Amino acid sequence: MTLSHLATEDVFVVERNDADFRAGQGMTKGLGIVFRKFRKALFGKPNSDRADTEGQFNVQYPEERLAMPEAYRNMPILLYDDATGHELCTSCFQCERICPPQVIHITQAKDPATGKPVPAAAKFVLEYDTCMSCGYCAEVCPFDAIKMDHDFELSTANHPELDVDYNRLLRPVSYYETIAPTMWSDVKEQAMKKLQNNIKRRPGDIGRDHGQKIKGGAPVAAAATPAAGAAPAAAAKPRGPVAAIGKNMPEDKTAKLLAIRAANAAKRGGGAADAAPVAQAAPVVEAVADAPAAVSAAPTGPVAAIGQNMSEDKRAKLEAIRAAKRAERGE
Amino acid sequence: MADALTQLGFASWLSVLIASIIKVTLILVGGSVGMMFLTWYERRSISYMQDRRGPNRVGPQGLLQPISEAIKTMTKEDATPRDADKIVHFLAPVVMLGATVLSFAVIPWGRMFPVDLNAAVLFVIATGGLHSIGMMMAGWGSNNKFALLGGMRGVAQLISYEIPQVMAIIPVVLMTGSMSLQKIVEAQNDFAGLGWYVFSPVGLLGFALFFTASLAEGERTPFDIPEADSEIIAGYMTEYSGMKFAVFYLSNYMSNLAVCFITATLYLGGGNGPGVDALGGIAGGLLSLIYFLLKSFALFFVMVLIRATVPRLRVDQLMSFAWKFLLPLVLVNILSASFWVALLRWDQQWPKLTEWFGAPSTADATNWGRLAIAIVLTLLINAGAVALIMRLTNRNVQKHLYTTDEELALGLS
Amino acid sequence: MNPIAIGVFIVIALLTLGSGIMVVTVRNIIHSALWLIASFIGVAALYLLMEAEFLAVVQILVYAGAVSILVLFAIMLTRQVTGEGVRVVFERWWVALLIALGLFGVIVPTLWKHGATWEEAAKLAQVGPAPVEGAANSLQVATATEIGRSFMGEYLLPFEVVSVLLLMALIGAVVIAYEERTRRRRVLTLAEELALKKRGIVEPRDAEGAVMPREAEGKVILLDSEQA
Amino acid sequence: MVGSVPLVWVLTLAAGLFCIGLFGALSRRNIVGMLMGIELMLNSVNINLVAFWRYLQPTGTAGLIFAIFTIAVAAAEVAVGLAMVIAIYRARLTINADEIDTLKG
Repeated sequence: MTLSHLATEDVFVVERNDADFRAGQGMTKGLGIVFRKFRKALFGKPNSDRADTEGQFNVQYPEERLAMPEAYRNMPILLYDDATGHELCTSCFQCERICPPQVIHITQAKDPATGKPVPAAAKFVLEYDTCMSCGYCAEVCPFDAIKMDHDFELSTANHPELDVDYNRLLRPVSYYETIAPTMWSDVKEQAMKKLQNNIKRRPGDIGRDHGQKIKGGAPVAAAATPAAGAAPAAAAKPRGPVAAIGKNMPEDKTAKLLAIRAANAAKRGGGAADAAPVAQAAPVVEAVADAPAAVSAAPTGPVAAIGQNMSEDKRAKLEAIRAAKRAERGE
Repeated sequence: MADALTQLGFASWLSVLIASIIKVTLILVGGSVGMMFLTWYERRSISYMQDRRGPNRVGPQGLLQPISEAIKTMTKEDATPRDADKIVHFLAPVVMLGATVLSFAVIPWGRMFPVDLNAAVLFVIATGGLHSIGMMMAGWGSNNKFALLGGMRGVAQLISYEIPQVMAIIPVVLMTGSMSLQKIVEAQNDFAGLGWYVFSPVGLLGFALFFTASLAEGERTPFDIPEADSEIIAGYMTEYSGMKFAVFYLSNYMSNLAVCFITATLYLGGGNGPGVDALGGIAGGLLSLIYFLLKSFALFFVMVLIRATVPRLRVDQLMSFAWKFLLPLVLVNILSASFWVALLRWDQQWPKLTEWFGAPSTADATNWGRLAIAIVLTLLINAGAVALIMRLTNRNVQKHLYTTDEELALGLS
Repeated sequence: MNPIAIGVFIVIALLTLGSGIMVVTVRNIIHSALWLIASFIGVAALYLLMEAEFLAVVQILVYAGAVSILVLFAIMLTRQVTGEGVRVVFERWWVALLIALGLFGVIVPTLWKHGATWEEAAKLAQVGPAPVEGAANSLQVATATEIGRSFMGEYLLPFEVVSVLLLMALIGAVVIAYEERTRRRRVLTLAEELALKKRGIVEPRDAEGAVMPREAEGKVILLDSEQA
Repeated sequence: MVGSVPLVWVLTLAAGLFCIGLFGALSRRNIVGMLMGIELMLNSVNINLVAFWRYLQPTGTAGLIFAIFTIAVAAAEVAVGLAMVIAIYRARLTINADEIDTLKG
């Protein structure tokens, strides 16, 4: 918001030492201003121009949502590969060590034949109730296996539910790709390479199939989300495990929520091309049809999406850094 | 209603009893439903003034929000401080609500009058005065210093503003020649139902003064000093929770509703409006009710607008406003009202003059002349008084009473 | 006989007399003042029952709304200590009780002796036929309008005198209760109190100059010449 | 009311209230308590005035006017009386009547 935006009529200077007859002019003007605000908010269109000072800015939260910034972090999740079902985690204990509130508890997997440790976790428990969302674990993870989720609707009446175990922590890589496309594309190659190396050292099904019921690279999607019939598979795919958290919800509510999330994911333009029809199908999208164009459509791809709240020069700088990194990696 | 019941064959005392019970029930239901609507209405409109949307989830447009909140407050724990005076602490909200409900006995709904008391106007003020007892009981019985401070402040404010409030009504009583609300409404039915008092200079000033004093009586912002939350938590309501707090809240909003109803009745012609008399009968009554509610809720909207605009006064500002600003203006208004009455209703005041010149009638051409003279005269008096008071209370004229910033900076104050 | 009127009268009488008794017997003076308000409201209801609407409203406005609040304010400003063991009545309160009961014993038989005469007179005073049970009273009792006319006519001089009296009371009350700045006592902050104590200046004293117990006086000190 | 409740009942009520007020005014140590007793007595007198007006001269206004005068005088009395109470309290730090005995020899 700039000062020039405030037209002179918006600023009322009441001269306190004016000897003239005032007769409540200030009060009348004040009432007038408030009434104008009332009129604009009641009859005007919902306002999306943040530089403006009048009108309705509200986002009606459960139905309408603002797009999250990519780097938004709430709670940690673990990633697995869509195709093979292998988890990226190698139980290197970096995250457990750095975690300030010490809420990560890992047990390393062992080869049943030899009894030697294997680069995979047998158990992985994270106490969501004590986690402080610092993101150190995601930062420190050398295998990009632990990432910060965008889901913040975790409230539950059942407290022990917040000690989240492996099969509720796992998310497919494609899910993370939808919520943070740029950030994933930066590390994708590296992470996948490391994963391939690790898979070689994992005998049998170890490091695979922690409650995911994936066999031989079957599509993960629909399996975990029977309730989300309305939501297209591609968009709903990542949300299987999350539905487990909100399992106290009624069916239709869950479906609705999933539809909303799908729509949001589509809006974010997170690479999923087949999410486009969803955007038109979901009724919720119409509610936010007036939302700023930058949010609804992302023709410039992931980068534009991440930089929504950034200034131009900052974004350019970031882009330059990324380009340099890519060049470094020899792309 | 009692007569109709007697015709149906009830004993006379029984029909009186039944009619009273029905009336009381209707008043109570009307008052509390009105209060519920009022809370919703205030919150929605103040939300839009602050670029928000307000409660819009429970029921259509959030209309059921008050019900959900009533259920919430009633199921909450009702805590009483250990060292409180238990009985006084318990009775305070009862007294407050009782006083408010009493005032609803005489308040008309359009052209429906529950009880047509002879001194109805005074009755409303008197029941308003009873609030101060409840406030004092709440403040003292809670055994809490903030509650006591709030109670004391509230009582001081209430008894100070009662004076301009009562005296602002006197012009209306003078112009009508009666204190009965029914007669006051009837007197404003000239000019096809538009002869409201607010259109005369006397009534306009009276309306402004009465409404301002009523804001203070109803503890509305900017006069919400008894419950100034930034200074004394919640004033006399500090130690109240659950059901008792809900009763206080109910009483507050019902008295605000009563203030709007009374102001609409006294100055805005009550249920009068174009077309009421033409329709007549039940349809006319309904139309008058609609007019009346529209006027009342428009007045409440002004209250909300003021609440959204004006910051809270200081205690000394509050008192000097009542005694130095409202009171002189109210006295001047009584003066000009007596001029008005003398010019327009002299047949009732001086029978001798009527003997000599004949009674004035509205159809008479000379009466229009008198009306014009009366309007000009009272307008001059009132405008002159307002200008004079404004001038006298102006900061610059009273410069010696205020310290300037320079003096403060030099430590000379 | 109208049973509703009699029932209402008995209820009001019990309320008025009962709260009157509470006023004079309750230990806590604030409770006493609150009972006084109840008594005032009972009297107002009695006026309403006697069709003196204007007077009932004035009673509520002046007595219940203003006088009782004044009394409450005075009690709170004077901080009367009503702890256990503090006498609230004189030692020889039973003399007062005897006087009151004796007066009652004199008045009531006298009243009842003349009761029948008054009943006759009352019947004569009701203009028109005696009121039929339950029906509206045909009698037009004096209303606020007549009171106003009387004030402006027959009773003009007393009216003016009363207004002068009220003005005098207003000014007199202000003059008597006005507190000069130099004599003002205030509650000290803890720091001030400690500082004064250290210097040995202040010990709260009562009227006779004896040191008062700390619980009784609540941090009030004298800051004027009396102190020396 | 008239024709149902005899005048004597009302007068008896007023007499009772008067005696209660008298007892309060005589027995209370506290000056404010005494004032409250006096208020009760004045109220009972008012009841008498109104009752006689209503039963014996309902079309006149004398009883009502006198009652209003009584109320006005009582209000003035309370205002001055309480001002005096506050002044006494300020000077003597007590409002018990038997402790205000400076003139006692």
